[in-house]
Order: sequence, then C-alpha cells, then structure tokens
Amino acid sequence: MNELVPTHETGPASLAEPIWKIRWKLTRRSLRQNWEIFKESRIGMLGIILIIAFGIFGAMWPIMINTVWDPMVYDPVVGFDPMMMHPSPPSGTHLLGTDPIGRDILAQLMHSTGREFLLGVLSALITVVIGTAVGTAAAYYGGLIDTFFMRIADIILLFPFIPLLVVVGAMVKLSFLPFAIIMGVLGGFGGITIILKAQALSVSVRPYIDAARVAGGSNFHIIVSHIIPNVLPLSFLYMMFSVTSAILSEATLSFFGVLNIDMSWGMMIHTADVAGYLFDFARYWWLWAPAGLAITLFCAAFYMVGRGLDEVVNPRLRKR
Amino acid sequence: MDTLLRLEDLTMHYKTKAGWVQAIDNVSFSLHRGQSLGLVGESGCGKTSVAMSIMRLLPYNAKLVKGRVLFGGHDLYTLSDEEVRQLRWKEVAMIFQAAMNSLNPVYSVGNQIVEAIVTHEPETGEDEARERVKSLFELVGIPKERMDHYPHEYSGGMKQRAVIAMALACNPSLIIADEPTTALDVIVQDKILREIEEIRRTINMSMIYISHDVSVIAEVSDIVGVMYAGRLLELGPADDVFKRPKNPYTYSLMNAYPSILGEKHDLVTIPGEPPNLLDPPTGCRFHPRCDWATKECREVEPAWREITKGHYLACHNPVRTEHGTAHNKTARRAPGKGGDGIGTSGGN
Amino acid sequence: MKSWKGLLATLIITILIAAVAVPGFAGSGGLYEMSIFENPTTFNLFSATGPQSTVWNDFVSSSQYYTSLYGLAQPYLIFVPSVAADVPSELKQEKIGGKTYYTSIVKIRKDVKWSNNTSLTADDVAFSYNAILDMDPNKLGGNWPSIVDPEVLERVEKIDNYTVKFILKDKPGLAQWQYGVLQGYLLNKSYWEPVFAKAKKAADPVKELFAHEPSGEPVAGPYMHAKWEKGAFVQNVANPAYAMKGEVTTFYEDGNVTIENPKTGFKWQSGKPTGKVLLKVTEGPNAEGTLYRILGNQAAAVMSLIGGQVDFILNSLGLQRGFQEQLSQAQGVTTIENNVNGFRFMMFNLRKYPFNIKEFRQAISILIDREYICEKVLQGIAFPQYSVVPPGNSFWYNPDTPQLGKGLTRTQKIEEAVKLLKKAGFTWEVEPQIDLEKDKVTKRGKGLIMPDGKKMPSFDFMIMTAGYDPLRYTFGLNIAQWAKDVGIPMEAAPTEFNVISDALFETQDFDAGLMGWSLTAYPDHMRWFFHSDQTGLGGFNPQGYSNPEFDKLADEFMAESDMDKAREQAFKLQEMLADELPYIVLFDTPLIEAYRSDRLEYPYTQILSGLQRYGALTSTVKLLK
Amino acid sequence: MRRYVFGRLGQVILTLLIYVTLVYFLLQAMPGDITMMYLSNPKIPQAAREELKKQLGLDQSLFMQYVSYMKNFFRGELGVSFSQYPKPVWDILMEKLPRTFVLFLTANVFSFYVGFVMGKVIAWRRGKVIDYAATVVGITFWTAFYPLLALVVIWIFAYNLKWLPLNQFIDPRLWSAAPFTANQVFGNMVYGAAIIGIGIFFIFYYLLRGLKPSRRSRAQAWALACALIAAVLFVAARKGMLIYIWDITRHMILPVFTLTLINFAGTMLLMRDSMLETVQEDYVMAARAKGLPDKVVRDRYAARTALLPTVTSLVLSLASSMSGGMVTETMFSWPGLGQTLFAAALSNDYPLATGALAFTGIFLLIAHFIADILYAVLDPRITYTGQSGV
Repeated sequence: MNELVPTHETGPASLAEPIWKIRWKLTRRSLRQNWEIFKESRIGMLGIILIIAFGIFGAMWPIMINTVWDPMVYDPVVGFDPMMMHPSPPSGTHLLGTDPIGRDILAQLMHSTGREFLLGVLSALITVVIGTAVGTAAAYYGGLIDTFFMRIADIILLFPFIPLLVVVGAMVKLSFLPFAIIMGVLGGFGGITIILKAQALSVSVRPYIDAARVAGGSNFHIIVSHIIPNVLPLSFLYMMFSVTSAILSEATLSFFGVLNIDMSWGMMIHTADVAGYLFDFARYWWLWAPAGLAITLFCAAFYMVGRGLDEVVNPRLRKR
Repeated sequence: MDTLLRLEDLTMHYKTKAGWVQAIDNVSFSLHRGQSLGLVGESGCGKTSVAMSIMRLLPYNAKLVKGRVLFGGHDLYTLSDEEVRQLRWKEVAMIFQAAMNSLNPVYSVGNQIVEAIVTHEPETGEDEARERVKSLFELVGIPKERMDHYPHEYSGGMKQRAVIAMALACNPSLIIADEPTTALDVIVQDKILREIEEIRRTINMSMIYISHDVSVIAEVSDIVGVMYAGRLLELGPADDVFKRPKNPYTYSLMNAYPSILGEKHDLVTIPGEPPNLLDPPTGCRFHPRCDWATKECREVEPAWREITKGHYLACHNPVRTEHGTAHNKTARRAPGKGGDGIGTSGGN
Repeated sequence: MKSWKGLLATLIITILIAAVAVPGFAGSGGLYEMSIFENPTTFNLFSATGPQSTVWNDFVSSSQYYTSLYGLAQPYLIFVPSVAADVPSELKQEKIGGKTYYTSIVKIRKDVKWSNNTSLTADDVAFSYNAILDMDPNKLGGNWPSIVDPEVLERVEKIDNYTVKFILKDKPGLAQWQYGVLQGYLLNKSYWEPVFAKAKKAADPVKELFAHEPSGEPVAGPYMHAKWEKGAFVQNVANPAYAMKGEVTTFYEDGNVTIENPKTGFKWQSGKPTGKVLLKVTEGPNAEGTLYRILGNQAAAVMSLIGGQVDFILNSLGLQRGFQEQLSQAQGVTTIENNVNGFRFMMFNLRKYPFNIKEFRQAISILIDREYICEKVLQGIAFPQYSVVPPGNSFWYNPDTPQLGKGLTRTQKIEEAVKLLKKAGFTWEVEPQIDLEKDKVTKRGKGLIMPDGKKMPSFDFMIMTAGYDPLRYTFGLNIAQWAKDVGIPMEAAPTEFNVISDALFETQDFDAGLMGWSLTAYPDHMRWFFHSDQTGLGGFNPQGYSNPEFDKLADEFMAESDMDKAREQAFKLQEMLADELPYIVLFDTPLIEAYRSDRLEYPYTQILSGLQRYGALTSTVKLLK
Repeated sequence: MRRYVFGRLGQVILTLLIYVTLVYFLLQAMPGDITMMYLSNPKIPQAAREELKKQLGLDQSLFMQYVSYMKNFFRGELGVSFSQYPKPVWDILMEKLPRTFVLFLTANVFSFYVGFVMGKVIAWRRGKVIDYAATVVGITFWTAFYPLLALVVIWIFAYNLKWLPLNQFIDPRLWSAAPFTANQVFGNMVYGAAIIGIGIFFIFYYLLRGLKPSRRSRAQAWALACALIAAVLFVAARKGMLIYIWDITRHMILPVFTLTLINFAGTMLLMRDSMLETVQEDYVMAARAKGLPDKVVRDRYAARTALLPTVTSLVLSLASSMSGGMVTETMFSWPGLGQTLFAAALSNDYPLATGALAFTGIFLLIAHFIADILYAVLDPRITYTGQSGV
C-alpha cells in the first residue's frame, strides 16, 4: 500500500508522475463519478444487469459445446438430434426444444448471443469512431470539411435505412461482417455526426481550447487531448443506441431472408417462419419466443443503458 | 395591526443522495398586514427556501420536519393541495428571482396575466380581465398595447415590470419578491424598487423581499431578517438591525456591502465559506467563521430570543459597540478599518 | 382543448366498438376463393406471357381465360384435342413457293364459342399464330418464342371456317410440335386485330402492344375477367358461353381417353379405349366465379384458410411442413401432398481438373447419403432423387436408372468412394481409415493428391444461403462434411442466389455449386442442360459437359415425333447421365397443399406438381355450399 | 424569410440530385439484372434476352442510361418499370401512394399522440412507478421484433378473437361489387379527414379561443363539430361510399394499433426528456406559484414548449414512413410503397426501386423543410431572417 503513495509531496508543476498517469487518475475519478450518477438511474441499471446476464449466457456457449454438449447434436448450424421428431418441445435433452430441422434452440440462442454482441458492438464502434472523428474534425476545422461531411450526413439521413438495406440485401446477400460494417459506416456518417459535431463545437469554443492553441498545441493534439475527451461521453451514449439499431436491423433483414448469416436470433425466427411454424403461436412457442424475447431484451438492455447514460451526459435530465 | 403571516419553528430538510440537507432550521417570524420584511443573507442560506415554503412550492424531495406556516390564520401545511392552489396568487403572489425566465416564451405576456386572473376569479370575464391587465400595465409603466407581445419581444426591464404586474394581478395580501431586481442594471433596479414600494404602500399590501444585497433590503424593508445557513440569526426593525446589529454575522454583512447611504468606507469580506448544510456545525452555525466564537458557541445552539421589542436574536455573544478590541481580529483582513465600523456605518 | 379531446376519444371508441361488434361481410356461396402472394401485374396476355410471365399472372389470367387447340388432359397429362376436333394430320412435306415445308391440317370444333357468343373459327386460330409471328416472338420475349417458335413455324393458313393448315419450316420434334405450337393460346381476332394494327403503326410496336390494357376482351376459356382491385383481389366470373362446360373426360386403364360433350354432342377418343375406367372428369366451371385474394405472407393465408375466408392457397412452392402439421388438425381443411416435377442437384465445373474425372464425381455421389438427410435431418420434408427425370413423371422416368451408393452405410460409402478415387489415380497424404464393423471413421483423410501428382487445392462449393433455401443449405453443409471425411478439400460457401446465377451463367467462373430446376412434363431439359452447344456463356450447360455420343442421342430424341420411340431414347439418356454425372441429382421436395374440404370437392387431388400447377382446378372444382 | 426559403430550396435540389445519383448507381452496382429471369427457362432463346435488354435500354452504356434517367427525372418522369414494362414508374407509385399515406399518416398521428401524452405524464411524475413502468414497457415495445409482434397481434385479435379482419386493406367480398376503386375511396377519405380536421380546428379555435370559454360556446362547438362530421358522413353516404370507407377503417385498426405500440415509446421518451428540461424552467415554477391547476401547468407550460423537438420528429417520421412500411405492409397485406419497393428489389426492377427511393427522399426533404417552418410557427422566439439563410 505504502509504495503506491508518492513519498515526496510536490505540486503538480514538478510533474513527478508522468502526464499519462495523472490523466489516467483523472479519468478514473471522472469515471467513478459518472458511475455514481449512472447508478442513480434504475432504468440504466436494469439495462446493465440484462447485458451482464446476456454476457454470461453467451460466455457459456464455448464451455457447453466443449464439455456437456455433443457437437454432432448441439451444433447450432449443422447439429441434429436423431432421437426425436422435430421440432420437439422442450425436454430434458433440449431445454428449449429443437427447431424444424432438429437443431437445439438453446444452443442456437447461446451461440448467437456472442455473435449479436460482436455485431452490435462492432457496428456501434465503427459508427462511433467515424462519428466522433468526423464530428470533431468538422467542428474544429469548419469550412469546407464541415460542409462536406454535413452534406454527406444530410444525404445519408435521406435514405430510408431498413428498406434500403432490404433492397441491397435482396440483391447482394450480405454476410455477417459486411453487414456490421455497412451498418457502422452508414450510422457513422449519418445523424450521429451532426449530433457529435454540435457537441464538439460547444467544446471547441471553450477558453481552454484557445489557450491550448495559443500555447502552440498542434491541431491534432488539441483535437485528441482536448476535444475528443469531451465528446466521448456523448459518443458512448450513442454507441448504445447504435447497438440496438444494428441488432434490430439484423433481425429484420434476417426475417426477410436477405442476409447471408448462418445463425442469429433473427435467423432462428426466419427458420421457424419459412418452415411454416410461425403461425400457431401457442403451440410452437419455443420456436419464436426465446429468440424473439432475446432480441427484444438485448436491444432494450442497450437502449436502457443509453437512457441511463443520457442522465450522466445530459445534466439537465438529472434529478437534482 | 393584525398578523398576516406567521412562521413557527419552521424546519425543512431536503433529501439528497448524500443525505438530508438541513435547508431551514427553526425559523420563526411574523409579518403584519401592510408590513414589508426583508430577508437577507448569502446565497444558499435558505432565503428562497423560506419563500418557497410560504408558497408551499417545495421540490419533491423536501420534507417539513416541524413547525407551521400560518397564513391568515390557516396552517398552510394542513390544507389540501387544491386549497393551497387557490390561495396562491390570490393571497400570496411572488416575483421570481429570474423574471426573464418566469414568463412562458410561447404565450403572450398579457395572456399569462389574464390566465392568472381568470383562474382565481372565475366570475371575472376575460374581457374584464384584459381591462385589468391594461391598467396593471399602466401602473407598472408598460405601454398597454404591448400586452399581446411575446416575452422575447420585451426588454429585461419590461419583463421585470410585467412580472410585477402579474404579481399584482389578483390583489394579493402578500407578495414575496425573490431577488426582484438582481438581473437589472442599478438605475433600473432602483427605479423599479421605488415603484414597487409605492404600489405597496398605496394598496397596503404586505411584502417579503429576499435579497443578498443589503442595500436593496435596507431601502424597502420595515423589518429585516438575517439568515445564515438555514437559520435566522437576527430579526428586527430595519433601523434597529442596520444601525445596531447585534449578531456578528449581521455586522459582517453590513461591512461586506457598500454603505447604503453612500458613505465611503472600506469593505470587509467575511472569511471562509458558508457551511455544508448536510452536516452543519454544531452550536451556532456561524461559529467557524465568527471571530468572537467561544466554546459555548461551538457547543450550544443559541436560543432565539427577543432582546428588545420586535428585535430578535440568536447569539451567545452579541456585538456590543464597546466590543471594539475584539473587532481587531476582523481588521486583520481589512487593515486600518473595521474596528469601529459600527461607528461609521451606524453613526448616522 | 378538452372538448376536442373528448370528441376525438368518443369517435375512436365508437369506431373501435363498431369494428369489433359489426361482423365482416359474409361470403357469397358461389365464389371459389383463393389466396395469392403477389400482385398480378397485367391482364394483357402478351406481357403476361412475355416479359411479365410470372406464375401469379398465369394463375389468375392466362390459365383461366384462354384455350388452345390441344392440351394435356389432367390429371394424367395425356395429349388431347381441346379446341381442335381431332389429332393433327400426319406431317407432310410440301413445296410452297419454291421452298419445302412440312404441313399439317388441324380441324377445329364447331361448337366452341367466344364469351360474346360468336363462334371460334379458323380465322381466329390463324390470327393467333400469324399476328404473333408478325410481331416477332423474340421481341415479345418470355415464353412466346417457345410457344410460337419462329424457327419452326412459318405460317398458319385458313383452309375453311373450321380447318387450318400449319406450315412448318422444319420437321419439329415433340417439344416443338405437340408440346409447343399446338398448345398455343387462341385469341379473338375481331378484338385483337385493331390493337395489333394500332401497335404496328407505333414507333415501338411491342411496347405499344404491351401497354394495351384489355377491356371486354372476348375469351373462350372457363372464366373471364370481372374486377381487379390492385393489391387486394382479382375476381373472375364464369364464362357463360364456355363450350366445354359439362364435357366429360374419361380415362381408361390402357391410357386411352374419351371426351364427350352431352350438350353439343362433340365426341372424341384416342385409340380404342378398353379396360377399367380410371376416372371421369366433368368440366365446369361449377362456381359462379373465382376470387383471388392477394395476401402478404403465408401465415395470413393459412389463417384465412382456417378462418374460411379462403378455400385454397395458390402457391407454386406449396405450403411448408409446419403449416401442414397444423392444418391437418383444423376442422374442414384437408391437406394433400404431390410429387414435384423438378430436382435439386450439385454440379462441378467440368472444365476444371480434377472435376472432369468421372470417378471423382461418382465418388462424391456415392458419399452423399441422400436418404439420411431427407429422412433424418429434414424429417421427410424432402425425398431423395437420383435421376434427372423425377419418378413422378411416370411416362418418361426410367426406373432402371442406376442409383449410386444407395443403401450403403457411412463406412461402406467411404470404402466405395476411396476405391473409385484410387482407381482414377488419387492418393492421399493421410488415407482415410474406417471401421466397417462399428461403422465409424477411425481416421479422416487428409491431403488428397490428384492423379497428376499435385495436391488438390481446396475449392468452394457454392450453396444457397440458409435464408434463401434452408434445405439446400443443410444438404450442402453435410455434403462438404462428408467430402472432407475422405480428404476432398471441399468448402461449403453459402452464396446468394444472384451471385451463383452470375457465376454460372455470366462468367462460368466456379468450382462447384448446388442448384435446382423445375421442369416441364416433356423431358427435353436433358437436351438443354447437357448438350455441348449450350456450354457457351449464358448457355444452359454452364458445367461444360461435352460428350459427342450424348449430343447425338439428344438430338435424335429432340427430333423424334413418335412418343414411344422418344421414350426409349429418353430412357437411354437418363442412364447415360446417371453414369457420367454432369449433375449429381440430390433430392426434391413434395408439394404440400391444403383446401377447405367442407366447401370444395375436387375430381382428383393426385397430380404431378400439385393442384396449383393447373390453377387449382378452377374449372372442375365443385362448391359444396 | 424569403432568402432563407430560396436558399434552402437550392440546397434541397442539390441534395436531391446527389441522393438520386447515389441511389441510381448503388442499385446499378448490384449483381444481376431483370433479364436474369429468362435464364431459368432454357426454351427462351438468347435472342429474346437481347431483345429485352434493348427494349429496356440495358444495352446502352451505364453513363448514357444515367444521363437519360436524370433528364427524365427532372422532367418529372421516373422512367418505365422493368417488371411491369412498359408501365411508367410514376403510375405505379401513384397507385400505391394513397394507401401508404392514409395508413401511415393515421398510425403516425396516433403513436405521436399517445407518445406525447404518455411522455408528458411520466415526465410530470418522474421517479414514480408510472415513470419506470411506462419507460420499461415503452422501451420493450420500441425494441420489440416488429414482424413477430405484428404476427402475434394478428394472431390474437384477428385469428383467435376474430374481432378484426385478418389481413388486407379491404374485404374483397364487399368490394367485388364496388362501383369505386379503393384509391378513389382513399382519396375521399383524405379529403373528408382534412375537411373534418380543419373544420373542427377552426370551430374550436374560434369558439373556444379564450382561456375560459363559456358553457354555451362549448355546447355550440360540440354541436357544430358533430354537425360537420355528420355532414361529411352524409355526403359520403350519398355517394354510396360510406360502407367502403367503413371497411377500410376497420382494416386499418390492427396495423395502426401495432404501429402505435411499436412507435409510441420514441415520442414518449423524447417528450419526457424534453419536458424534464422544461419543468426546470422558471416559468413552470412561476406558473405553479400562480396557482394554476396542475394540469394547466403541465399542459400549457411544461408540455407546450417541450413539444417543439417532438413535432420535428413527427414530421420526419411521417416522411420516412412513406417508404418505411415494408414490414407493416408485408405483415398486414397492405400493398403500398414499401411492398412495391421490396418487390422491385427482388425482381431487379431498378427504375421502380430507384423511383420509390427517390420518392421517399423527396418526401423527407420536403419534411425537413416543413419541420423548420413549423418550428418557427410553434416557437415565437425563432424567426428566419435574411442572415440565417443557408
């Protein structure tokens, strides 16, 4: 314990600690403070709990398939249980039953969880990285760069998102990665740029930016160390909403059969649909309810976290 | 004179994440019809909370711990919401701290006043109400044809006047003016204050002024109350309190402001910061900043007592004029003066 | 503020209560109601058969309004005269204007009337062919070139009011003659002649013709157009002048058919019918009309069927398994299953090494356990198939077609495949080992070395995406798995349809793929899919199969105009293909359909490709209520 | 103001140009074309395929195709559909527009209204049970898997309870004898609704414009409004259209309900956030101090200004729903623009798909424009002066 405490008391000017360490401390402190605020939001906490639950659920997949489950039977894509008629209702061997071609629903659900995380987070990350970079650049440099990116955002906003993706998907069946990237890029250059730019703009007029400029900081340095940290919380907030929209889009497109993805929650419902089981909802509930609920809860979880973050980022929403 | 408003041991706390904030603690005073009371104190000392308590407009996390607010004989906190609602504006009106923002930007100013009248006097027709608004506008000095304009079309001073007109709309028996003029420049400030005073006197209305600005309070109040950290430290006739402050805080406050009467004297700042009301100091709440604090001050809460007729005080160690030597501590930070500051400011 | 809210709330509540309380509109008993899933796009026969030849257009208009000289008597699909009075005369060589043509005389029934009660005469028949020839069937596109084939047909001449002469450029095969020209649509001359005349004058005659929207067109089929509410429904009404109403078609055990019309006294029979009567079918229409509801999805159609708003679900793909299960328990609903005329298959690019080695393909075919996938994995949704002619097409199917590897166990299959591969000169870095007793693969093969000594590179096996066709997808994944077991480096690559299609027909750049065809009754597809003249870009032999012996046999088959001889040749072709394996045929699915048996009665429900193939039997169905 | 409008207009046209170009080339870049469908039938000769390409202009270079497309586009022609050759794309879109418009206008207005009221209530009761409950329920529906939800709703209300018609937008059994086309009826419904809507607005506006209208003027307003509705219905009845209007209305209930369920949370949460900001405004406190009834403070003070951002979102969502109804239209068999777009994409009908997307783009651009102006109307603080142009 004692080693961690600096032995000599000096002012910050002497920079006994490397600057990054101080930054890290500050970051940690602000994270802790923000977490305190976030904790206040019950909706946000509900979201966090749900996400953790999904995380655990998804993490169980590699464990289960490598220990308990026989891949021949429980593989989510090519697995098959020859012992029973399919689709079979939930039973001891298949806790959530099997789908019309004899694959275990629980295995599919678990396997897909990790994929949905990947899809959602990847596309959201792309969105946010692009949105933040473009937004701050547009705000900081202004002029032509600003106009250019804002016009792009305007145009992207004109595209009806889902229909366009369905149209594209109908012609080129998108597979997992390209889909995540397209979602990410379209999102990144679209509406989020405008929002993040506005935020960056409000930061870049603050006096300390001018001070940094006068002190001879390079543009890049100013953007990276002064503007971006102030835009990041908002970026993070929109990342949550991007996850929701990526997952929902994936599900909808899968439902229409215009994606080239071997397994996902949307595909599970699509499989039930094309096999004609999405009709008597009470009888074949295990074919749609687990996947349908998973989609809804997963998306809702991220959305709720977004709502919680909103109260951190936007002080006007906070309770006093 | 009959008593219009009476606060008895009013204690009100706010619940926050960190704990209970003791925003008002044992505040008692009474106000007669036609009288004007000035509440003075630093920001965050609970002045506005007292005002809101009187309006019964407390935030959702506020809790009345004890005490009563008697208005015209009714205990406000035993009335139903509806009864209180009807009392508001009809009996107690308010001029808000930020007049600029207390007008709804999307309705015309006139309508907002008419609305208040029509709500509280159902028998008054709308046209009649508009007529009254016109005369109110005249009274406060706004051209009456501007009543159909929107707030953003008004200048700051005009908005302030409009807000005053609004407060007067229902002929209330009491108007609480919370920093009525803070946002205005000094000349306009003065003018408006005079106008309010004039109107008040004409219609024999009670008034509570709330301000951190001693000069404002001094100009318009019959009685002055000094608040600190949720407590009333001193209350008495304006002349008395300003000329012969008994509480060291009052005394410092007098010195912290330019003389009301324009006499030149050096300002004395009050060292330290107001305490955190989550965990206020024991004993006298002012003791950590008080130069004359004794052990008793630190441990025993001073009682609220009447020292002369109408002059109340809560202090173990009141300021006496002879106290000159003791005052030198203050002078440390305001060199050369202050010791007999009372003499200078109160010598008049 | 408050008042209008109240008003609005009252309004909405009133509407809601009324909507729930007031019942829907009851069906009128005389309508045969079906559901379709896509909008018909046109009621103009020329576009409906040309560029807009969708199955939906065919369901609601082409198959309902028009007749032809000859047709296939359902359900046995026997070639019979329809508007013609008898079979066409033998083809004769004849010199006309210095050129040699083949000609045939066709007599027309005298009792056939258009819906406006005028007679259908030789003028109409000749016009139906000549007008289209003048327009250029290739420009009309779609199915026109195969119906009025300009390569074959020169002209149709009117001999007298009820006799026409077909003048042909060349001696046609069955496909072009009986199954082509003679089954062409008949048009009303007096209606269409001015339309054609006007089109001819336009800058783009074809466009002008397509743009024509028929109204009041006289037709000779069982139904005529009544109403089209775009996006909602199409209604047809029974043609009051339909000549064939009440006509009885009798099928005999020996394959002969008689047609008798008690009303007009028309009679026809093929050969000398003897033996047991298999079936008697009386032509309708018995319904006052037909109604096609356009529904957006299958679930809606099934719910409507159970709810009684729809009597039959028209869908060329039939119903899915799940619906069948649930419908079979619904009151008043009967489900039926029929074989389909088609197959799904796997193919290799035979231009590439080592796919051109026959033994390699045979080994793959043996490795594929069609029965296991169909019965176990797909639960009987699909049935295994080995020949390019499905067994359901009983006249043309050769029951002796070899079925490689059928009935072998997993390890026996591997053993056989390894034998074949070794025979062709393949070797392994690690040879697969099996335990026949336990039916287990003890060591998976690795590093297949081709006969030329090089290690076989891994190749892509394009399969459909799971969303497009889960069955082919499942099959494909399993095939790749089995291939890998013996060391064949096959990678299943789920690919979207357009890309596969592009690779096959536009670039021919592929290694292996999984596709499907649906077929016509006459198996001339064997010529189109495997003849070496189809190997060019855009041809129908993208796998590049080229075998002069096969070409010769296929040409002979196509030119043959005698049914029995053609059948023999077809059998030979099938055997050859099953050995050479330019296609490795895998499976097909039965077609599941459902109808309201408490409202309808069909004369038969067993027919190749199901009732939908024949427009849900609108002209012979009987309504019970 | 004028300079602003013209500036915006120029911007709109430029954006539209780029947008249409993008859509055009995006769709062209997709593999496959319409003549692919001929590939499935070996009996169709290559010559026929070439002819079709020529007819559709696919034999020209891509650039030439684009130039002629854009020329036509600015002449107000969207070309000729491939899959329904030679029907003009414009005709096809116009045929679908009324259905899409009526359904989604209604659904949007409903979900907006529900969301607005709910948002208002939960913001006012922040931290109470209703706040959490409504937020959680709202988010759950908002993130619900829409196609599934639609099917479940149909299954419950139409199939099991048989309260409402199963599918489609009209009942063919009724309409088989109808003297009108559905689009005529849709058109009349729009007129009727507009007359009733505007009429009632003015009646209530004039008769009840004061802060405290008398009982008499209230009664008058009611009577007049009812009379207006009765009159419109009477005219419809005289035309023989009433029962058809009724039929369409009945078929609209389920999709509108489902759309509302899915969408209300969007407006609700937006409204909640927006209002949480306004309730902290001094004028809201002032209004309460004035002794105005709670509801008046909430509605006229807090909600009224919080409305602004939500109205913008309404206008934009209206415009985007003009194409966004693909799922709804498929699930409820409501053949509108969304289904057309989907079908066009599936059949490689570029002109139709481009046209449908361009159509949406135009709608959205107009909507942005309207939203700006609406903003100025609703918020007296905003004026568009010459300087703020572009």
